[in-house]
Amino acid sequence: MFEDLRDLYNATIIERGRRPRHMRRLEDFDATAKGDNPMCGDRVQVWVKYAGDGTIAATGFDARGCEISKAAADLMVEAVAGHSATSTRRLFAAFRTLAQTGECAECAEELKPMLPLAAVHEYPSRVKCATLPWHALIAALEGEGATTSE
Amino acid sequence: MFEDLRDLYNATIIERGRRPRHMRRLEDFDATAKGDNPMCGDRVQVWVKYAGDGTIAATGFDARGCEISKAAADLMVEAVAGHSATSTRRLFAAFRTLAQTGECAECAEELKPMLPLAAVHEYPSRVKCATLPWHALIAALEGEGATTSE
Amino acid sequence: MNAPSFDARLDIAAIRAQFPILEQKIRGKDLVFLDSAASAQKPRAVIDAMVGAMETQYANIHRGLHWMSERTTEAYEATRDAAARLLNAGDRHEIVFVRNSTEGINLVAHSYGRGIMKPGQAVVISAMEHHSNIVPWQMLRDAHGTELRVAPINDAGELDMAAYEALFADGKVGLVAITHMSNVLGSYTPAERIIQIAHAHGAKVLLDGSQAVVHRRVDVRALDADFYVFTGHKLYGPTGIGVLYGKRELLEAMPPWMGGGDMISSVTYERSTWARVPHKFEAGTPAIIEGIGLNAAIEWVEGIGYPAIAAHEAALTDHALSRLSAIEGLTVIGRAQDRGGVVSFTLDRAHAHDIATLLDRAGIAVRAGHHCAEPLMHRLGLESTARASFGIYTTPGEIDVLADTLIKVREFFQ
Amino acid sequence: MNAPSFDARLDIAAIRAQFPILEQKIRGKDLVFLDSAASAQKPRAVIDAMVGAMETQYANIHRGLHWMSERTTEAYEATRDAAARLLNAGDRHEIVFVRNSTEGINLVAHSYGRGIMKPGQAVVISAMEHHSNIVPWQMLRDAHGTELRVAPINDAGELDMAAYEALFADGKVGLVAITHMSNVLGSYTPAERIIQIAHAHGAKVLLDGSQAVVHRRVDVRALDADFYVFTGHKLYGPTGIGVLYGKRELLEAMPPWMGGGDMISSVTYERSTWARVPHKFEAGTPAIIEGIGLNAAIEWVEGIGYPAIAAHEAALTDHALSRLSAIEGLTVIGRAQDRGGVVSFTLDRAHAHDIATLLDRAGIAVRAGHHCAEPLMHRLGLESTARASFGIYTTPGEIDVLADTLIKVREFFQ
Ligand SMILES: Cc1ncc(COP(=O)(O)O)c(C=O)c1O
Ligand SMILES: Cc1ncc(COP(=O)(O)O)c(C=O)c1O
Repeated sequence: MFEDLRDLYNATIIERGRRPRHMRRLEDFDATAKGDNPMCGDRVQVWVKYAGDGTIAATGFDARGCEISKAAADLMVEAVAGHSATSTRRLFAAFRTLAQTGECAECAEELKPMLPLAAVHEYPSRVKCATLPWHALIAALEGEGATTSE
Repeated sequence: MFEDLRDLYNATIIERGRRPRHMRRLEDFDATAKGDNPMCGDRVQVWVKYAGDGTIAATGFDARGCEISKAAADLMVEAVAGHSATSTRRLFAAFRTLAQTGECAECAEELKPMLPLAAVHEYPSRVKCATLPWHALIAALEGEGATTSE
Repeated sequence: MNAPSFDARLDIAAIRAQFPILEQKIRGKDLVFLDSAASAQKPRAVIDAMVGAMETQYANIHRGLHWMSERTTEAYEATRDAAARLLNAGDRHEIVFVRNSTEGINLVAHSYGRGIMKPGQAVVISAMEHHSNIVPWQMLRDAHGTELRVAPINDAGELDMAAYEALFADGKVGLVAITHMSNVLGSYTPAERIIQIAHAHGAKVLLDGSQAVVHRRVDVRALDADFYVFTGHKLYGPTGIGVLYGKRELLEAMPPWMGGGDMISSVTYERSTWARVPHKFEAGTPAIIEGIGLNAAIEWVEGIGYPAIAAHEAALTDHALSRLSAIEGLTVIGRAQDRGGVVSFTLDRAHAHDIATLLDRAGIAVRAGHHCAEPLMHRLGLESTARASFGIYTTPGEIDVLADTLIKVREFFQ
Repeated sequence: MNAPSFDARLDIAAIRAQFPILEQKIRGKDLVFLDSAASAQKPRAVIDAMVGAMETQYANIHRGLHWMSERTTEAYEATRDAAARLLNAGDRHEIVFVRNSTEGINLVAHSYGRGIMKPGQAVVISAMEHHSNIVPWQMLRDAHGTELRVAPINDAGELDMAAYEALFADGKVGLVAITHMSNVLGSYTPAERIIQIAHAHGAKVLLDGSQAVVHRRVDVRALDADFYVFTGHKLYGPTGIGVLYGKRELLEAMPPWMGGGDMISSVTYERSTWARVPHKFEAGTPAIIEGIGLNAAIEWVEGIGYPAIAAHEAALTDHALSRLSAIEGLTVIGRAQDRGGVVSFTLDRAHAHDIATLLDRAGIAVRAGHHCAEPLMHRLGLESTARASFGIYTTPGEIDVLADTLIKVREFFQ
């Protein structure tokens, strides 16, 4: 009955949503921020450790929310490894476009693993589930303690 | 064009509204109260002097408002002369019925001079113009300083 | 599965025919609207009343001396009588129009809270309040130095009456603000006892009737409630209009909250004086068209009658509880004895949002999340639930569709 | 009598046909509705938008994951874009939905006034404010220790700019709250200069655009206004919905006012955190259907266009001024150079209420009284005036009916 929903709930999302690989608090971190989606109660916290050159060495997260937000957070961690704050922001912009439109024009290599989230654009109220961890990550990089995705 | 309005704006109302006989502040008074109609800005103040037996010896008023409210105040002064607080309240009840319905069943002698105000019941938003001075009078008798007819 | 006994007095098909929206298809499927606790659909009578007001007699009210204004004032003020009748208030002046329940509670928190309560006094809420009945009291606490106390609930989702009563021991409680029916658990609270206990300790009581008034006859005089709020849009009425009932002597003692047109008796720069209650609390042009729509909603509900409504919804709820409980991996949240037409649940291996998205694809509208009751979720040890809620127009067949579809949702996430 | 030059761009007959109410008869006479400044009539487009929302897509918004809720959220939030466009705000987050202008002003008086202003600072209003822009500042004064200063007007009914500027001399003024157009005199205020002067002295400015936005294009960025309020029902929209524009950095710095659902980011009993602007200021279920109606009203006004509206109303006003001034014993109140479609007047030997009652018998709706501006009446040495006010649908012929009837009113009271 829900076969068309496999678009959204594909194998990657289900796997990453249920058994995220990076869902852990970093003991040793340089920045952290929380993100709230006040409309539905999703919440995520992100921890970041920088390398000597200021790029992201490691990211961990804790999430309370649906499969989509957990999967998005988990894939994000891998995508941003080694990136500077600036290029992370650029990745987020591209990811947001992907989540909102399903398009990833001239898709950066790092974003390709995110393509399983493309179908979320057909579910407008779920787009924020996918972008919430990114909002929290950006808030951490900018030294803000908390953010919301309303 | 307005001939049917002579019901309301009859000779008595026009005369009493324009040249009220009792529109004056009592220099020597026992009680006073103001009445406001907040919806339209009408305002009246009433002064009362009691006789030795507690009945109303004299009443004066000052009014800011339309012909109807002035005429009603002016006629009221005559109607309540010699009355106790209780019988004044009774007169007001009867007058209110007159203003709201046009009826004055078993009409008290003192109220008959008020009959020219009967047509006000056809103009619902004007009923308060006619009752405002009475509200102020009752407030004065009860020792309240101010009232409103909303 | 129990055979539900649906009330023969209610002709649901005829009722449904009065709701134009129920004919809509969602993605080609019949709409199964199980989100009435968030906001109910509007019957034709309400829509027509609003349209009629705009097409045949509209003008601003209270200050107009012309025909349109007089007619509109009458129609709007008739709603005050209707609301007084609905709640069995003794006096139409005890009905204050507000935007929604939230504004009604904020009005009391500002005007009664800051105006009458003293710093050091306490406000009691319960562990199952909507944010609208938590945050205003927090803000009062932080601005005015009152204390905020929370009456706990038991695991069934019922108020713990012994613990509630114990909160009064030190004599500091000035006000109790408690829901009359939980929007998450469906539990009714024992309003009469709550009020008796509070009054015995000298405290006033505000009941949040946002949910209760939709399902059950409310009698503020029998309850001896000091304040009662409800919101029009959940009672099949328009958005933008709600009601605060307050005992007259309380409303009269309270300072006004918002200033402006319509709430004054006279204005000079030095000093203004206030209009009588309820106008003292109604600043500016009110929600006129919505007020007129609310009157139609109240008359419509009265026309059906609370006994029939309550019986229908009780049968629906029993049916839902029995069908949903039979689904493997599904947990119904809240097992109160006395409950209204709201059922929250969780499902193994599927987050509430994901459930809602799948149900939506099948044309079924439910709510998912914390339902504006985060502290309650915390108490329950949950992040979120899915919630199905019922209106007069809900049918047992729709509940069967829900249950059958939930079984498929569960398979999908297997 | 001048020959009015009516704008050929406006097909008034076609516009009138869009207002169902204009077909009504009052006591057998054609309705001549000259009370639009109190509240405007609603075009079919607005009525249809509200009905459409209730019949085809209604649900509570912002928190729903289902189709109806998503559609309704989109439609409601589109109004924020429309309001931002109407006012030329830079950012849709600067648009806060309120019930009406009165609530918008109260919000600023509470949140900016008590939250940001310091006791001892002053608020400047003008001598021609509506009660809604007086009383909240009085209440702020009395609760918070700010001062209230009144900028005088000249006998033509224009703001006295030298006296206004002098109010800033001691550096205490923190906020100016002034009408953009008087609802009694029709005068526009020179908003740009008002704001420049205030800003030069470090004060913020709130403009009460309740009347102005109906008649003239408003550009909050060109004006550099800090706050701007208007009310939907005067802009041909529904009751129950209005707009507060605030510069983003101000809104962000301001504490919330009402607490409840939708305005929070997270809630625990100890502490809640707030949603981003504008949601921080929008507690509880909003006026959803009314918001959707307001969007239709804004689009409808934009469709006609402010140049055509302003030209039509200017011609109507010139015509009215010339016809009314020619009536013996009639005095037009207010002679501002720059004015909108509102004309107040008095008549020898006839009180304004009596005028209104007679006009009403002839099917003509005007307002009479103090127009919620008692201090202005006092300044003018008047008790009350009668007021005719014009909308897009008003015709020169209706003004002729008014003038001809006023001559008869005068004879009646001779
Ligand atoms: C200049 C002005 N300000 C404020 C208001 C108040 O508007 P509302 O009653 O819609 O809040 C009005 C209209 O009544 C007005 O004309
Ligand atoms: C129990 C309860 N209280 C308060 C509210 C708030 O109602 P509103 O958003 O209409 O103010 C709701 C509904 O959202 C509710 O269910």
